[in-house]
Amino acid sequence: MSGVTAEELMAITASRLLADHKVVFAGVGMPLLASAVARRTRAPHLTIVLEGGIIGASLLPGKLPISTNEMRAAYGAQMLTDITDIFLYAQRGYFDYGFLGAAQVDMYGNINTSVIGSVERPRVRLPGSGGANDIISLCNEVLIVTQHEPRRFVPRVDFITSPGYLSGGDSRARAGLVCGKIGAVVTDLALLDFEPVSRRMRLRGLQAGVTVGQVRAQTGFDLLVGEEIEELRPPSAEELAIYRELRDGSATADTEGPVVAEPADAGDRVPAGPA
Amino acid sequence: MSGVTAEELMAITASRLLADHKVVFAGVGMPLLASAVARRTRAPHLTIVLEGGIIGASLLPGKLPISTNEMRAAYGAQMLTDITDIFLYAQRGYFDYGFLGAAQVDMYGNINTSVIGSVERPRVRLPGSGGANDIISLCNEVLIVTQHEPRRFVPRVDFITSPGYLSGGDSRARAGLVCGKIGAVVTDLALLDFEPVSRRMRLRGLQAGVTVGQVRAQTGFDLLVGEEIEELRPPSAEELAIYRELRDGSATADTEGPVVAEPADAGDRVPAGPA
Amino acid sequence: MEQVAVLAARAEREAAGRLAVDKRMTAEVATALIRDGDHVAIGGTLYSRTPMALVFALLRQRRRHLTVSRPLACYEIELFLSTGALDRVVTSWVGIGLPWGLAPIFRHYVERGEASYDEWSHLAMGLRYKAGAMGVPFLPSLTMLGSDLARTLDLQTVTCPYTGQQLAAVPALNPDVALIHAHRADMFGNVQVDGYRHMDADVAKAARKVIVSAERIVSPEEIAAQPAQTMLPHFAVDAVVAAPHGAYPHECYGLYGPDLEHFDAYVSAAKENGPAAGLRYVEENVDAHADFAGFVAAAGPDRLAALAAEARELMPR
Amino acid sequence: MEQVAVLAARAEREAAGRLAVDKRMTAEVATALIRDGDHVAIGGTLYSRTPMALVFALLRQRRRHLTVSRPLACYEIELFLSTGALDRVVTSWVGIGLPWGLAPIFRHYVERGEASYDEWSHLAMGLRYKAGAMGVPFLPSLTMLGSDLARTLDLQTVTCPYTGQQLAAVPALNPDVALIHAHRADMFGNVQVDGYRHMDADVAKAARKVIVSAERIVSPEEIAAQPAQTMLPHFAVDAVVAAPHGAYPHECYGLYGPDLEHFDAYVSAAKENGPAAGLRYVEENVDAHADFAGFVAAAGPDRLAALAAEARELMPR
Repeated sequence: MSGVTAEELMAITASRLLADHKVVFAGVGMPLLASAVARRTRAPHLTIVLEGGIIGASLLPGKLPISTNEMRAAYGAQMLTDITDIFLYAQRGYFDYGFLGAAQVDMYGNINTSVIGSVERPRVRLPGSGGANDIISLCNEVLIVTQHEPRRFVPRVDFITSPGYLSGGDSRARAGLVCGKIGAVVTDLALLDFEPVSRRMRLRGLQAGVTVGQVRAQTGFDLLVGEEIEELRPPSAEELAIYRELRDGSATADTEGPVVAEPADAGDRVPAGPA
Repeated sequence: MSGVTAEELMAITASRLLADHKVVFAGVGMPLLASAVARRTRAPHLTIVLEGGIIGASLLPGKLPISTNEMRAAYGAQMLTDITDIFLYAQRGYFDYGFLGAAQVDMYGNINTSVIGSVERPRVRLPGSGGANDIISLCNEVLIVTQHEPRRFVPRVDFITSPGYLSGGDSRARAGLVCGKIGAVVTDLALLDFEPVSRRMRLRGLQAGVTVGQVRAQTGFDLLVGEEIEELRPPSAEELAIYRELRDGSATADTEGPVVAEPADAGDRVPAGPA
Repeated sequence: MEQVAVLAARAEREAAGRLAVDKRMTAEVATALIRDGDHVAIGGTLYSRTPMALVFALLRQRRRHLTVSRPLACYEIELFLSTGALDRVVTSWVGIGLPWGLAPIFRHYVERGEASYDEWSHLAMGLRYKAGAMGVPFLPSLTMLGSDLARTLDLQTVTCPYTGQQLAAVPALNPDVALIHAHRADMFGNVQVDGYRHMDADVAKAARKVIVSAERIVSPEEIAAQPAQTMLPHFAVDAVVAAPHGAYPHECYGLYGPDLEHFDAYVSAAKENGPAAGLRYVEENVDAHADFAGFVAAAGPDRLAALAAEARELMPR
Repeated sequence: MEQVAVLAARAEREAAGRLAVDKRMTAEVATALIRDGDHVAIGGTLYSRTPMALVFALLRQRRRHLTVSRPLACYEIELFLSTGALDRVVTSWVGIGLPWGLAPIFRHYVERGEASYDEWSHLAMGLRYKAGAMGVPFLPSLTMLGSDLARTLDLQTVTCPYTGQQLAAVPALNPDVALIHAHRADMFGNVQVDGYRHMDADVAKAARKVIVSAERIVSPEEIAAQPAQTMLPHFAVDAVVAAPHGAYPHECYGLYGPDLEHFDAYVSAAKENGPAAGLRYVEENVDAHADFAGFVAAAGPDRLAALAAEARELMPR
């Protein structure tokens, strides 16, 4: 039987957060896969929007787009418009969910995808915001999906590309960000949210077999822990089959037997596609 | 032989002010006819834009549109877009000329198409600005075309629907109207412009057979008179034939013999179509 | 000027949670969404693609204290006035059209102070809807500066923080309800329009509730066959009404021309009898029919065929 | 941040007086309009409808001290950097695309401080072009507030005079030259595009000079047959360049997919050899051919046919 990759685990966990009939603003890669899995499972009326100007995207299994601006992203769409228009829909409040990855995320949900080191002479110059800053500023609720590692979960991001709750409390609203919230952080270890007053990150659920201690060890700051910690259901065989069919174009994976998380691919620690 | 109506005289005089290769933002009625005559005579590369969202309008002779928003206005167009977009082209500086009529115009080129009397309890509630205020605020040069009567050429308009030079001097620019100018006023009696410093209306040309005294008698304020007063050529037989074919769908009018201005139709004194 | 409430409109949108379901209903059920006192924005312009089937359904309901806004308003305004439904008009121009002179019933009410007219420039109306559609409380523009329009409406200015340039701050308008007529829509409310779009996309996106009538209800597959023609996505629409000839006696691009004889008859009566003529028009053309299809049928097949032929002749080949 | 100069751009437009004439010319003649130090905006997005024939012509000229802006930038940025043409990138994102990781040559220059990167949000780039296209010095938005993007760029805020709401004032961008690739254009510069339009309409209208390449040069009659498809009118365009496959190896909606193998080869070399690989790419793919058609021909008919088939398969039926 085939194990479950960290990416599969995160995408399927995230897919369960998407309610039916809602509108999700998805980037390519995992967000798009998570959204597509949701549509094929518990949210058949979910509308997928892509920043290239695409509303109501369908997906050809095995031919997922690499860019939100390419023809494959437009396959089967209900509406094609331009990029700026799509973000203005977000600003009007039409998009229930936005999805973001993160090279770094801090305890207030601020995200860095710009630079490691200083902005003047960065150690690593990352691609930049793309639509990430807009998504977190404009969508009704943002889901952050990223692997759980200390170098990603940092006390203070090197650079706030995409503002979460800034320095906590009401600092987000005071900066003029009067819309949107950071709804959840989904990782290969846990599900987290933000405590309503301090706006600090808080553990809410654990992936199957993971302990609070393991999560703490992989988090570079002091994590709040909710009163009730949910144990997250592992991906079902059906979810995995759907995920893999979408990704690969056919149900290549053996989905029998118990499902166990494999170590996440270390790879590049930055999201290489525009958010 | 058929005489020349005031409308014909004004439209043909105005058509001669339009240079080839330029872009004119025309309303329905006389402005559209003047623009169409220009295209058929000395400005074959003139582009006609209509506020309904129409760029590069052609015209079916005898089927001129009544509204800038109807299908007849779109006949043969190069581009269809929306109304707001058209005005934003104007704001960007793409439209060389705008055309306006006037229920009242004052010595600074301010135009009233809103109310006769007070705005709270008007004696006559006119249709309103339509695009007139935008045209005079945004186009590079505005041509005002109207019959020459004292009740129209007033010292001070009851209401500034469309700002000309406001109170003269640099008051237009001081109000934030940093673009555009009022290029000319075309009437059935004369051609006028605005003196560059005071921005007061100034006589520049006379229709054939008209005297300075006649113009003064029909002007409700003290008119400046330019140093050189041009005598305007009467409409040629060709211009009249083209005008009438466009208006009526065939060259019905006898265009032989001398051309004499007939008394202008008194009619309604307000432009009934949206500017 | 109404209060600028773009954040409230956004909050309402977020909370409302439109469902992606079959939204087809009759014009009567759809327009029952409209309450006394609402601000109703009417799509199309002057006599082009006016959502007349929806306007008629609303006239039938004899709502009170409505505000109506439109890019340019035609005689539908006079019908609302004559039936006592309308307190305020928000637009840049009210008339019937070039050959017909001033709108007599509109004059009657406004000159007596029995209805008010907020007169904006045409672009300002466009920017008001656009700001509402963009989710911002104002948009900067060079229009309306220095005019008595600005003074009367208490238009504010804003200074560019980079250049110091002073601009008009055109306030957002978020109508309570928008009425839009389109060429095609699917049952979920994906809406397509041919030709120019007037201000309809912004009018709809600005509004808190959106009712769309369409000449044809089509399958989602037909929508997806021409996705760049889609003007509104389903999540911006609350109700879908099937309305063949739904803009008649106004025109619908490519499908039928305006019925100018109908206009002539209306204007003659309005000039002669004022508001009584407007009321009578509604009684005879709205109330007397079971629905809008009855009104259209009364025009007769020959007239409809002639208007369709006129439209075809004007289309690109 | 560059100075906001929307009024200067407007004055230039008024004074320039574009003629409605045959504007067809070669890519080399058209891109000679570009001067050292210019701000060049490149249309399309990432690897979609990139005006590659125009980019290649500009690369061939080895201009200096250019600023380049784009909605999202792909490896064309690395080619400008490798040939010493580029001082500054203005965009929201620079990379090759999801499977290829970070852009190595871009990193090389920016991490050494040899080129600068003004990083805006994606919407902010869209609004910068839109403000420039609208002729206003800024547009208000809720984006970028509170972020280090705003701090680094010294983004200003503006207060709504009606509501007191504080918004980002996104400054207008009026590039010196815009490069756009389209499906069709007539010789006067009426331009049509199929599918989504990226930010191209605003990019072009914002710019002081506009160069358009097109897959096909068509008659004005063919333009007028589908007037709602027209994205730019002739009076917004300075030069028209015939460029079949003019976005290759990037994609062009409905006509050909991206040549991902070409990307693979480029990225492998760039990762291994850095700027030297970028320079070599330009020598082999730009300089070595007499014109862009030579570069396209080198891809071979089989590859082009496969990319065309891939595109057809994805189109609505």
